Amino acid sequence: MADLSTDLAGAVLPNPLMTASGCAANGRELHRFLDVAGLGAFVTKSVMRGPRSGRGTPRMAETPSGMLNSIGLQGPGIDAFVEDDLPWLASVGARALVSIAGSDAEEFAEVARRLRDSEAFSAVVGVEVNISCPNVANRGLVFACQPDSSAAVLTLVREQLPGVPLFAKLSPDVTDLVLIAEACLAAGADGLTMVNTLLGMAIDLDRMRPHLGGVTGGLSGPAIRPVAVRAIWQVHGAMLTGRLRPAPIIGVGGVHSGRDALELVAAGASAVQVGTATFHDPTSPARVLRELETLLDERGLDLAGAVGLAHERTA
Amino acid sequence: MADLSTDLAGAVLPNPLMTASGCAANGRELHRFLDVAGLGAFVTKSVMRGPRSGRGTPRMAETPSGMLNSIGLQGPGIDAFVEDDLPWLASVGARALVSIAGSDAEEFAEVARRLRDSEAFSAVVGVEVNISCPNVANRGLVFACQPDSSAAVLTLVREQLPGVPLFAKLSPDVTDLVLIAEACLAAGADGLTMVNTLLGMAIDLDRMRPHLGGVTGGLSGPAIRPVAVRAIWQVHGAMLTGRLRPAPIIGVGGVHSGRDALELVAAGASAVQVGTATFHDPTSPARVLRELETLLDERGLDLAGAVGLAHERTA
Amino acid sequence: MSGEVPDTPVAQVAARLLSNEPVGAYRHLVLDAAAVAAPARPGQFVAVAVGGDDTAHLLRRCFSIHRVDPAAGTVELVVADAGAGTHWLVGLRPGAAVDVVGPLGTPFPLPDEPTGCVLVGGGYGSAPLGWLAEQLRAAGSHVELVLGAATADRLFGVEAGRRTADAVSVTTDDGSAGTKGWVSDVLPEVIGRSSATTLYACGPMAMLRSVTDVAAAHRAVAHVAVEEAMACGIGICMTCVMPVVQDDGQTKMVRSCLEGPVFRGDAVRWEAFADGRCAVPADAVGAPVAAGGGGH
Amino acid sequence: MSGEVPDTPVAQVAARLLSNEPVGAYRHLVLDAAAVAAPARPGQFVAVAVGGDDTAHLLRRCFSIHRVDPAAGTVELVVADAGAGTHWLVGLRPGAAVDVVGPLGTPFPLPDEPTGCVLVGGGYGSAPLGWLAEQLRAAGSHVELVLGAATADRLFGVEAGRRTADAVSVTTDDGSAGTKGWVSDVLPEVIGRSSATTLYACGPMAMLRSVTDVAAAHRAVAHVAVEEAMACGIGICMTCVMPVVQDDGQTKMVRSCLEGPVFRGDAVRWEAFADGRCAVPADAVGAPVAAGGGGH
Ligand SMILES: Cc1cc2nc3c(=O)[nH]c(=O)nc-3n(C[C@H](O)[C@H](O)[C@H](O)COP(=O)(O)OP(=O)(O)OC[C@H]3O[C@@H](n4cnc5c(N)ncnc54)[C@H](O)[C@@H]3O)c2cc1C
Ligand SMILES: Cc1cc2nc3c(=O)[nH]c(=O)nc-3n(C[C@H](O)[C@H](O)[C@H](O)COP(=O)(O)OP(=O)(O)OC[C@H]3O[C@@H](n4cnc5c(N)ncnc54)[C@H](O)[C@@H]3O)c2cc1C
Ligand SMILES: Cc1cc2nc3c(=O)[nH]c(=O)nc-3n(C[C@H](O)[C@H](O)[C@H](O)COP(=O)(O)O)c2cc1C
Ligand SMILES: Cc1cc2nc3c(=O)[nH]c(=O)nc-3n(C[C@H](O)[C@H](O)[C@H](O)COP(=O)(O)O)c2cc1C
Ligand code: FES
Ligand code: FES
Repeated sequence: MADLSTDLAGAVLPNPLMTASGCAANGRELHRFLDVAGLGAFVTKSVMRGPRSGRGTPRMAETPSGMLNSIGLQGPGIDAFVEDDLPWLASVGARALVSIAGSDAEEFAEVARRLRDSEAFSAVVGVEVNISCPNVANRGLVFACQPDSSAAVLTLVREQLPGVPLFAKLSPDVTDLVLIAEACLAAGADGLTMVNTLLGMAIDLDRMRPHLGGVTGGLSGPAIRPVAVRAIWQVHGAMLTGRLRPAPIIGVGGVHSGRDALELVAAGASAVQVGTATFHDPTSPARVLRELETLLDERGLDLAGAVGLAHERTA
Repeated sequence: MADLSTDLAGAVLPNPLMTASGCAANGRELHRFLDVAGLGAFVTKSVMRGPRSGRGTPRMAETPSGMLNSIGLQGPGIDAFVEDDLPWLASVGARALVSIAGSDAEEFAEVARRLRDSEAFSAVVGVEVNISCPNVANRGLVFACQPDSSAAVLTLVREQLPGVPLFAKLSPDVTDLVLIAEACLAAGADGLTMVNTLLGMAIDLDRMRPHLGGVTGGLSGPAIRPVAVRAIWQVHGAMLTGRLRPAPIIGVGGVHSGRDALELVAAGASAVQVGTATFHDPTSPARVLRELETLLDERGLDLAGAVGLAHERTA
Repeated sequence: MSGEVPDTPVAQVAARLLSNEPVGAYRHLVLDAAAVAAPARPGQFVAVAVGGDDTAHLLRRCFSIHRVDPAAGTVELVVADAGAGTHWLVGLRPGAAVDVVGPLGTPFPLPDEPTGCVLVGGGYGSAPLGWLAEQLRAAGSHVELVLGAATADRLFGVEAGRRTADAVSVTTDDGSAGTKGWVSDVLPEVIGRSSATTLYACGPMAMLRSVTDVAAAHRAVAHVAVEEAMACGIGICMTCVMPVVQDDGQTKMVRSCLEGPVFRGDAVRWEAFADGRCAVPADAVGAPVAAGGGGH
Repeated sequence: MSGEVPDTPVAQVAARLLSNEPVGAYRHLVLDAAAVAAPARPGQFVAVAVGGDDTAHLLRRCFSIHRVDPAAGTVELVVADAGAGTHWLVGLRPGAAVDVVGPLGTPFPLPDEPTGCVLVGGGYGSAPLGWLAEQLRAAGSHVELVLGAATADRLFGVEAGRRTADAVSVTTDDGSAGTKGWVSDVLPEVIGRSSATTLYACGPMAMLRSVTDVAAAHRAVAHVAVEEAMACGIGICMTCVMPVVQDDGQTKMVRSCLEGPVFRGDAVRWEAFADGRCAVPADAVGAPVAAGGGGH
C-alpha cells in the first residue's frame, strides 16, 4: 500500500487530495456527499475582509470540457468565516487550507490577521493566498500578473502569519510563471498552488453580447489540464535546476480522475486539488484519492516518490 | 443573403473562412475533401528558410476537447515551397495567406524576400508572420513573448514586403496581449492573427515521463476557444477605446462550427481560421462557412456588421 | 455560505431509465432511483449528468421532479429537448444508466390549514404541479390549476390536472388551446372565484414575476420555483444566485439551488432581472461599491 | 508536403453499422460504406470519428481495413477495445451511424509475377492479411500465413487463414496456441520451406523490425504496415511521421498516413525507434543541428 502522506512546508497531511478554492463552498454542502475530514485538506472559498455579493448573473457558461465562471468572490467576509465556517470545519475534524483574498495588499494582511486571531485557528493547516484576483490599485490587473505586486501581498501576509505554511496561488496567464513564483517565494511563501483559472470568454449568440455578467470569466475543468501540467512542470523544473529554491507545489487544474492527479504529481505537485470536476461528480475529491492510490500501488510508488518523477525520466 | 466578403488590410476576400497554419498542410491533401479555392484564403504551414525534419515522435496527445502537438515546424523550406506548393495553390485558384517563420529576425526576412521574388507570388493575398515560434537568440523563448523581439521581426519582414498585407500571429501565453499587438502594429503589421496554441503538456503514465517527444507542446482545439474569444475581445476592445490603432483581426482557436466562428467574429475577428477541427472533419472549413452564413442570415447581419458586434452590446 | 445547508437526505445514484415516452413537445422519463424518490417533495429537483463517459459536457442539468413513487422507487421527469445535454438525455433508451443527484433544493411549503390554492405552470414548469395538487387536496385544500404555454403542444399536465384538481384553466400565446394569452390574464379571475390565499408557480421568470404581482393584488402569497443556470446544483459553486430579501429585510444574493428553487415571490427582487441578466441590487449585502468588483 | 498526395478516390461517409460481433479478444465490425469499399485495397485503412456529437475526443481513430465487399458496399474492421475511443466504437449497436474517412494510405504492393509470399500478422495486425492472401493466391502466388499474438484469444484470422492460404503457422507468447514464442522464431523456417521472396507484415513495431531482419537474411523483401499515432489520417497534421530512406538515399521524416502505412521494411530507420519514441536520425533531411529545434 502506497504511503500517501505529504509534507507541505511543515503541514504533514495524510494524503494529497484537496478540494479547490471556490469549488466546494466552505464544507457543509460537500459533507453531504463525502467526509471532508478524509481529505488531505479542505480548501475554503477565498475570503475577503467584508461580505461580498459577487457579480450579477449569468455567472457561468459551459465550454468544451470546461466552464467559465464570473462569481466575483462572493462570500461572507472574514469575521463571519471565522465565527461560523471555520469552527464547523474544526468540529468535523477537517484540516483547513484557508484561501484569502484582497483588493490591495493591506486587505490580504487584515484578513490574515483576523484569521490568526480566531478561535478555531487550530483547524488551519495552512493559508492559500489567492493573488489571482484583481488589484484595485493597478487597473484591476490581478496581483499574480506581476512579480512586485505578488511579492507585496506575500510580504504583508507573511508578517501576520509567522510559522504558518503559506501557499501563493498563481495565475497561468503570464509570460513567465517562474518569475512570479520566484517573487512569491522570496517574499515569504512556503509553496505555490498552480493554477488558477485562465481568463476566457463566451458570447451569447442569441443576444450577440458577452454571455457572462462579468464579461470575461475564469476557464476551468479538464480543458485546461495540459496548461496546469505544463505550469507545474516549468516551476518544479526551475527548482530542480536551481533557478528557484525548492518548495512544495499544490497542483490544480482539470483533475477529474486519479490519472489526471498522477499527471500533476509526476510533473512536480506534492498535493492535488479537485475543482470543477466536483460539480460533475460531488464525490470527485474522494474518488480521485482512491484512484490515485490504486495507480501508485500498481506502480509500486509512494506519493513522495512519484512527485516530479517525470523530470528524472526525460531524455 | 449575408454579404460575407471581408477586407483584410486591402486583401478583399469573398468570405472570411480560412484554414489554420499547420492544420491543412499546403493544400493538395485537403483538396481531396473540399475546394481550397472556395475558402476566403488558404493558410499554409509556416515555412522557414531551409528544409526541417521537425521533432521526433510522439508528436501528439489527445486531451479533453483538444490536442497537444509538437511538430517542430517540419517543412520543405521556402525554396521548395515557392517552387512546388505555391504554384499548385495558384493553379487551383486558391488565395494563399502564406505563413512564415524563422529562428531569428533575419531568417524571417530572408523567407519573405524569397517569397516575394517567387514566380507564383500573385497567388499570395497576404503573409502571416508566425512569431509564436522559438527565438534561438533568446533562450528559445518565442518572439511573441516580448514586444521588442516581435517588433524586430515585423520591421524586417515589412521591409521585404512593401504593400503586402501582413499579419502577426500572436501567442496567448503572455501577460499583456495588447502590448504585443501594439508593438507588432507599430512595426508594420497590418493586422493580427490570434491565437496560436497555448503551451501545454501531457505525461505518459505508463512510462512516467513526458508524453511528447518535444516534452511540451501546443494546445489547440475547442478546449481553448474561450481563450481565443477573450484574446480577440481584449485586442479589438483596445482598438475601440483608442489604445491600439484599428486593424483587422483574424480569429483562430477552437472553431468547430459556425456558432464558434460567430463567437470569434462578434468578439472582433474579421476572418476566422479553422485548425484542429479539420482533423476531426476534413470538410470543416467549408462546413463552418456554410453554417456561419446561415447564422448571419438568421440574424439579418452581413459579416462586416457582425465584426465586434458584442462590444456594442455590453452594458 | 453559512448555516443554511439542509440536513435532509440527498443521494447520488446510478439510476436505470425505465421508460422514455413523448408527451406533447416533451419527453416523460421514469427513473429507478429509490434513494432519491423516498425523501423527495414537490418543488425539489434533481441534477443529472449528461453526455456519457467521454462527454465534453461537464455540468449537470437540473430538472424539477415531476413526481415520485416511493414504493416503486421511481422518479419521473418531464424534459424539453432544449440543447445538447437535454438532447442526449431524451435520446436515451430504457435500460440506460443515468447518474442522478437528488432530491435537491427547497420544496413548496404546504399550508398549515386547508385553504384555497392556485397552482400556475408555464410550459414544462407545470411538471411538479400535479403531484403538489394531490398533496394539497389530500390535506383538504381547494386546488385550481392554471397552465399556460406558447402553443398547445407545450402545455403539460392538462389532462391529468383535470382528474386531480378542482378546476383547470388553460392559456396559450397563440390560442391553439384554451384562452389566447398569458396565465396572468386569467389568474385574477381564478383567484377571485376560488378565494385563494396561496399561489404556487413554476415557469419562466417573467411569468413568476407577474404571478407574484397578481398574488399581491389579491393579498395572496405566491411561492415560486425559479430556474437559474446552475453549474453544480448542490450549493458549492455560487453560480445560481439571485437577489432575495431575507427575514431581516436585507437583500442577499442567495443560491437558488440550496435556498431555492422555491422562494416567496414577494421576497425576490424582480426588478434586478432584465433581458436574461440579473444585476446585484445596489443595496444588497456586500454589493460592489464601484463598477468592476472582479475575481472569480 | 510535396507531390506525394495520391489521386485515388477517398470519401467521408456516414456509414451504418451493420453488425458488431466478438471474435476472440476483438470485435468484428461490418459497415455499410460503399464509397470507401469500392476503391479500397489491402493495407489501406480508415479513420473513424469516435464518441458521438458531444464527445471530448476530437481525433479520429485509425483501423486497417479487414476486407471489403465492393458489391455489397461493406467495409469490415477488427477492433481491439484499447482505450476510450475504441471502447465507444466496440459498444455501438447495429444501426448506429459511424463517420468514416477512407480508404487512406498506401496498399500492400502486389508482386508483378506469382511468387512465394509469407504474410505475418501480430495480434489484430493480421486483420488485412486474409484479404491480401486471397488476392495473392488469385494471382497465382504461393501464400503462407504466420500469425502471432500474446495469447490465443488475441490471435486473429487463424481459421479463415487455413481456408485461404496454403499454410498457417501460429505462435503465442504464452504457448496457449501454436508454437510458444514469437513469429520471428518460426519465420525463417516458413520462408525457407516456401522459398518466399516477398513478405508482408502488420503488427507491433518490434515485430515489423524483426520481420524486416529475417527477410533481409533470406534475401526477401518485406513490406510492413506501420501503426504510428495519427491525429488526422489524411496528411495534414504531420504527427504520424517516421524516418524512411527515400529513393535518392536520403532519410526523410515522412507521413505514415500518406506515404505509408505500408513501407518497404528495409527503408525504415528502425534504430531510431526505442521505448515508444522515435528520434529524428541526425542525417535526416532538415534534422535539428542543435538540441531543441522548437516550434509546433
Ligand atoms: C431548478 C431547475 C429545474 C428545471 N426543471 C426542468 C424541467 O422540469 N424540465 C426541463 O425540460 N427543463 C428544466 N430545467 C431546465 C433545464 O435544466 C435546461 O433546459 C437544461 O439545463 C438545458 O441543458 P442543455 O444541455 O439541453 O442546453 P444547453 O443550452 O446546451 O446548456 C448549456 C448550459 O446552460 C445551462 N442551461 C441552459 N438552459 C437552461 C435553463 N433553462 N435553466 C437552467 N440552466 C440552463 C445548462 O444547464 C448548461 O449548463 C430546469 C432548470 C432548473 C435550474
Ligand atoms: C494505420 C493504423 C491501423 C490500425 N489498425 C487497427 C486495427 O485494425 N485494429 C485495431 O484495433 N487498432 C488498429 N489501430 C490502432 C488504433 O488506431 C488504436 O487502438 C486506437 O487509436 C486507440 O484509440 P483509443 O481511443 O481506444 O485509445 P486511447 O489510448 O484513448 O487513444 C488516445 C490517442 O492515442 C492514439 N492511439 C492510441 N493507441 C494507438 C495505437 N496503437 N496506434 C495509433 N494511435 C494510437 C489514439 O488514436 C488517440 O488519438 C491502427 C492504428 C493505425 C495508425
Ligand atoms: C466556480 C468557481 C469558483 C472559483 N473560486 C475561486 C476562489 O474563490 N479562489 C481561488 O483561488 N480559486 C477559485 N477558483 C479556481 C479553482 O480553485 C481552480 O484553481 C480552478 O478552477 C482550476 O481547477 P479545476 O479545473 O479543477 O476547476 C474557482 C473556480 C471555479 C470554477
Ligand atoms: C498540428 C498543428 C500544427 C500547427 N502548426 C502551426 C504552424 O506551423 N504555424 C502556425 O502559425 N500555427 C500552427 N498551429 C497553430 C494553429 O494554426 C492554430 O493557431 C491553433 O491550432 C489554434 O487553432 P485551432 O484550435 O483551430 O486548432 C498548428 C496547430 C496544430 C494543431
Ligand atoms: S448551482 Fe452551484 S451553488 Fe447553486
Ligand atoms: S496523421 Fe496527420 S499527417 Fe498523418
